[in-house]
Amino acid sequence: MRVGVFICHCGNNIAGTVDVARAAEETAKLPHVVYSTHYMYTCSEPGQDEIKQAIKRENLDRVVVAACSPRMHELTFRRTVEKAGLNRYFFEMANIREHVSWIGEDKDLNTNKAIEAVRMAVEKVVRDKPLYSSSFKVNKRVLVIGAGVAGMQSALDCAEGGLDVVLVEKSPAIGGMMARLDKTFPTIDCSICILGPKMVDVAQHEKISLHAYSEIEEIKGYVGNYQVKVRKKTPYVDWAKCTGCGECMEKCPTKNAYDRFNFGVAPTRAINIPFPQAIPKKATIDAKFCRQIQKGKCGVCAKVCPAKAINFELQDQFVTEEVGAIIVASGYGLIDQELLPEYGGGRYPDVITGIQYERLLNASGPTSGHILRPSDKTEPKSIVFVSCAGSRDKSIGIPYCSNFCCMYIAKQAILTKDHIPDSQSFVFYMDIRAPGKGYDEFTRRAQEDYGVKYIRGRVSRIYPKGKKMIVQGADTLLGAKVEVEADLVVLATAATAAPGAAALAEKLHISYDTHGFYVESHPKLRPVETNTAGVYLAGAAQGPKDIPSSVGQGSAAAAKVLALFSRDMLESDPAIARVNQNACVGCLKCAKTCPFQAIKDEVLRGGKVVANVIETVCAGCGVCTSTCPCGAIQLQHFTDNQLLAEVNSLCLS
Amino acid sequence: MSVVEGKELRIVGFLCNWCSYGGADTAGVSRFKQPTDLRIIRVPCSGRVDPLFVVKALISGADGVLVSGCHPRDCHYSDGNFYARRRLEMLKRFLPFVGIDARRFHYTWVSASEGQRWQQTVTDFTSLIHELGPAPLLPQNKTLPKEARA
Amino acid sequence: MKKAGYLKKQKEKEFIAALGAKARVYAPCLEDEAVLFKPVEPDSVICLSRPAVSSPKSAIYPQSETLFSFRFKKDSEDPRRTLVELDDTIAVPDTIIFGARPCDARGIAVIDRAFSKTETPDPYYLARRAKTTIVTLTCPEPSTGCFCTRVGCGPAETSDSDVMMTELEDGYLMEALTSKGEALLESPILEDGTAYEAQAKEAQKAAHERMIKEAGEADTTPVDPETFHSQVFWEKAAERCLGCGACTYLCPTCYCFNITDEQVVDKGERIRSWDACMFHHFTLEASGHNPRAQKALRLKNRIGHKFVYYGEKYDGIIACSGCGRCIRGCPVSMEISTIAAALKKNSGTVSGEQ
Amino acid sequence: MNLEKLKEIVRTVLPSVDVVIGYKKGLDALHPVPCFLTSPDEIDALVLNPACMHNLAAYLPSLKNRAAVVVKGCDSRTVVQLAQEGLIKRENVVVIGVPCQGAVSVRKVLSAIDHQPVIEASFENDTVVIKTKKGEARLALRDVAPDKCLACRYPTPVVADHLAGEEVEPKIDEKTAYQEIREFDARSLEERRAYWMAEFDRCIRCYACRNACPLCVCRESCIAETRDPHWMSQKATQNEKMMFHMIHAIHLAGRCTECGECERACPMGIPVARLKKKINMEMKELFGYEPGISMDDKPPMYTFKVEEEKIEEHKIR
Repeated sequence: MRVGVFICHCGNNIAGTVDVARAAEETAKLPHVVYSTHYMYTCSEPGQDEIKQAIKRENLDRVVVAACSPRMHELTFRRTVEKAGLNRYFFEMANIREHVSWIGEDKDLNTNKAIEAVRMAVEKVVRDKPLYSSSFKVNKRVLVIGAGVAGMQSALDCAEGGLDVVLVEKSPAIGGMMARLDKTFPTIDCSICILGPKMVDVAQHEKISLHAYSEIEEIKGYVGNYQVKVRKKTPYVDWAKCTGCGECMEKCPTKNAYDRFNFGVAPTRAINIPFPQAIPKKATIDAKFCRQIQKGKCGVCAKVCPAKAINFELQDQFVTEEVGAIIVASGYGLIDQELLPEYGGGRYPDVITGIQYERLLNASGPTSGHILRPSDKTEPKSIVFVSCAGSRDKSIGIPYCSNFCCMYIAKQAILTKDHIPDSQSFVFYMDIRAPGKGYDEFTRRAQEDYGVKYIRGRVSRIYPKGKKMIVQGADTLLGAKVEVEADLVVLATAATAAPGAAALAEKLHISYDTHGFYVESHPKLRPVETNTAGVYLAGAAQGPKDIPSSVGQGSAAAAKVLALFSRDMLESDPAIARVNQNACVGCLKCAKTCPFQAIKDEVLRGGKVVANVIETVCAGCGVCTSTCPCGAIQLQHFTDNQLLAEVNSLCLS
Repeated sequence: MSVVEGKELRIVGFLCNWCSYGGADTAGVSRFKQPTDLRIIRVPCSGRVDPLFVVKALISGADGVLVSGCHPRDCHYSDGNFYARRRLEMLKRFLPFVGIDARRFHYTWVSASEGQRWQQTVTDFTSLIHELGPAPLLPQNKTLPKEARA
Repeated sequence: MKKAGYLKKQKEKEFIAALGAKARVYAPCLEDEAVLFKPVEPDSVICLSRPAVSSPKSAIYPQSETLFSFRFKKDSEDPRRTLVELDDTIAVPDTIIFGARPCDARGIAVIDRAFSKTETPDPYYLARRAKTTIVTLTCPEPSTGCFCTRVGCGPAETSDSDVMMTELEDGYLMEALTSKGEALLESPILEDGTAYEAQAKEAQKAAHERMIKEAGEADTTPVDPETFHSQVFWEKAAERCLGCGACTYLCPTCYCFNITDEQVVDKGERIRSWDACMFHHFTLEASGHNPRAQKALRLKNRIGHKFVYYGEKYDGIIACSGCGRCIRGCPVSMEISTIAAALKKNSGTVSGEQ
Repeated sequence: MNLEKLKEIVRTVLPSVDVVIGYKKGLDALHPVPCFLTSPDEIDALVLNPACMHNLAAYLPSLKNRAAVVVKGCDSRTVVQLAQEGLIKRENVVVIGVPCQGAVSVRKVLSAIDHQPVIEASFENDTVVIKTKKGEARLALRDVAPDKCLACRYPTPVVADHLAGEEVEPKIDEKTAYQEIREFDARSLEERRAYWMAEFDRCIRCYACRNACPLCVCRESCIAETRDPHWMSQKATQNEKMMFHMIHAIHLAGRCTECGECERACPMGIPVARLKKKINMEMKELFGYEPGISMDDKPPMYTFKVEEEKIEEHKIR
């Protein structure tokens, strides 16, 4: 075999702590290696050209690049060797940057380690087999999970691109968080005024079929061919008949139902339409509060409904949608005030959250846009905004920044002044994070034009005193304790992963971080892809983000899907399990343990039963290979012999 | 060329591509300094790690073996690490029966974002292995003619 | 050239230690309950009272041996050129097999032919063989499964050994049979044995008679070709066979081997190791085809080799010394003696088996 | 064990199957051997006594036909395990169970009679009577029973279509069953290592243990011999011998039914069954699982729980 070894300096990143020249010299002595060199930036265009030329000049048939992590550039170099005429799997990477040069301090030890890493890679590469993708047909429909602004953007862009879109929303109405906002920063545009038309577009687009009040039950299949089972939750109302007139809501005797849309700012009815602009504008019964469903006595709504749409017997229904790609835009959640006992933990009615305040500001909200304290319905004059209520707080397990709070606090403070001109707002902040276009100017406007008092420091305690709330904190700029008497306190509670995010991730086979946010394929270069082919991310499900970012990601994910679907056939990853039928004894332990049900039994001529891998379903995890006692099923590119050669090169040579 | 005599011991790591290998990358990107003994073999999933690889490494002279995968529930392949957990636990309990110090084999879970946890794991495991010293070698060819080429 | 010495039982250890000073001594040693031929070490417990589980063939023909080792090196001027360094020196120590049984010695004689009477004599084996002296003990009692007299060997057979030792009341008569044997008996620890010769002769005769009584006279009837080639015969005979290699690895006459190369990075060895015709892999071809895919065919080969094929090559000699090890060591008590006997009849079955 | 009852059962079962696997006399009374009956004439050759050690269920996976098999308690677990793993079809097997008071280890008998050749052997209730040149020895069954019988908790077959004899109550509880293993575990690491090194040293890699094992179903594909995958070399070194036994033990994790055939088959007397028993003990502790007891179980290495009650995360120190 003729192996070429290319050792990258990565500028000084590697060459600073690894003697790359010596590594090249030593690795040239390895069997099979006929050429070993080092290069300043192997991933650069001239660097890749050097590989291509060496393949031709030295007649190389295998290539090892010792550089950064294969998670970074494996694909890059696979393409390089492929362009030079080699099979793309005749390539291995030795990670001598993240795993060597950046973590070890002793240059000799690092150099020795780098040489061993190359030796292992050479042992593996000489055992690489050429692998070829096979192609399969793509179902050009896309599923979008979540109809907030990100999901709607994805759905509309895909639909405009000519794709059939299935849009699933777990709430009775689409619009997500943005539909609940009053105005948007930094333009003070009316949120529903700009979102409403989009919602209508979604509802009316012939390419989009909407499943509102629905959840994902089960996902099977693989990129290009997913089968998605959708649970359509029962609203106890036949939506085909419901006209959205609101008669039922008016007459419903249960007046203390929790209003999910308004985050409990005021109660609602057991049967309700979440908000006037709701799409679909249909009534839903909250079974937990419905007297008929709980106690079997009432049925007022059924009597008053002019369309005879109420049906207490309605059950959840299931539909299966076949799609080729999935965009996950399932949004975010907010922490419960209970996590903030020093701020009252939700016990004080006049300590509310940012999103609740948003509803108080909103003209179609429970107070018709009048800012009234929840406790006594009076107009507050002194309002305190507390940023980082939970965010950047390791003690409650939320070390991250919630991204949009600084901006919405500034917006809310400005709006407060507009609503109540003789009011005074205070903002307690840790840092003002306003890096977007026009953002910093906006926060300055709040301070300079609207007289909002910004106090840098954390609030340590909030407690009631008479009708007032006392907000105690420190002004770290003055180095003094501060106490503010407030009529109303607004907490910018931390954004979290949406409830049920982890369960959905497990159905999708995508990964999520310790906070439940979905993990993108690469934080810089593949921000909307996941590690599962055909599943893309949009919006705050990936991490807290504001509207423009969410919309941008929605469009980006749609572009990814459109690009994916621009081909009729997809290529499968050939690094999957393969069965040696001669060695297989047909015990099918592999089939029993395959996480993807990708292995089935097959009866050969003569009656011998063997395992058979369904190529397109196999994801390449290799559980089967470590299960098979006789090594008859081997994960290509990570075969027993390859891993054993690596072990041997470390332990026996 | 092998371990640097007197400075390093032979520690073999099997890391799943998606979490722990990424975690080791993250540690690298963050420049979290670590001892240099560990050599990493990349596998797609901890479920790919046949316990026999660990045995093979230990029998062949590894002083320590570390297996790391995604945290339970976070497996890229959804179930791979659940199988790994059972099989590696079985192995960990079995090794001392044949006289192999179970401390020389450690399995754990490190996610792609846990650079610090990875650094801690490598540092602690390496220092433990140094404390235990080189693994006792198996006697070679005891019954065989004191062979051919003396 | 006959010379005889007498080894007092209380001097046995001393004598073996003295031998050990000159050469590597292989003797039946007690390990747990098993008696195994092993190189004698100071703390070894030598057990001559019953036949060893394993045969002493490993002293000359080890279970695995390195034929040569190799190392790939690069031309320091041009890394494109690979050089191979080869180490194929054969260094062999003087070896004494002490306490073999006549059937063991016969076994080595069988192997000798395979490695020497051929167009390509085997240097590795022959180097060891030339430096080996065999001290054989007259078998006092037949053991379970023994049938040496039936295959032309016997408990006092001397033809394949260098020294014959016969147990008497308080010692062993040691008779040199070859010049190697004579050299071995040059020892101040031994007394003159002449006085014990008659007594030993007696003991040898008695042992022979006991064996004949137990196992029967030499059976020179040829194998019946029709029976030998009957598929039904072998299927029935192999019915309970598990297909392991216990029989062949314990056998003193089996000499089949496998050659494999083992290489890690730049270093490697060519290894010769015992192989067993009872294994499926033994005849597995690179194409995946196996001409002896069923255990019946493999059993036919094993027995055929001992009772037919070997003789066809070497003057009708039977390549079985009747030691009974394969019978005693078999997990399902397969009896080669019974199968061999049945082969000689034209009955087409192994019903001769008890 | 009731030979007459067994013969009667075999007589009724034989017409409905292609073969009946039982025992017949072998080279001496201590060595009965497996036999494959196809005609009623052969029934009288059947024997049944404590020397009938072989686990006849080992032959089942390689049989294509419908077979009846004689099984003791331990062997019956093999039938269950094989069926559970889909390696045999339960409906193709007629199980003739023989409740068992304990078998006889030839190795222990020979040791007790100083390795004299056996002239005659017979069995009376709980005694083995051995005649040798030096006279008659009467050995209590308990003293010459193989280790597996001393720890047996299933003397009556767990599955049987016919039962040749009265059910036998187990004499051992779960705790004492693994006493031997616990005692060994209590030895120092160095002692354990030295013990196994000495034991493995004797291994000649004849694979009798593997081939006698009813659950070693890889047969020709065993990775101890293949080059692809190439787990082992053919060198007769400690490394390779140990590797082989580790492969055997680990491949049986959660599957070994403790029939002891591996150990009995070993011509060198290496106590290889202990390795598997140790793993079984751990399987029981970790997963509450015992192989070969219920047809519906799933061997623990081929399944998982999201929350494992008994597996805790290990600390490095």
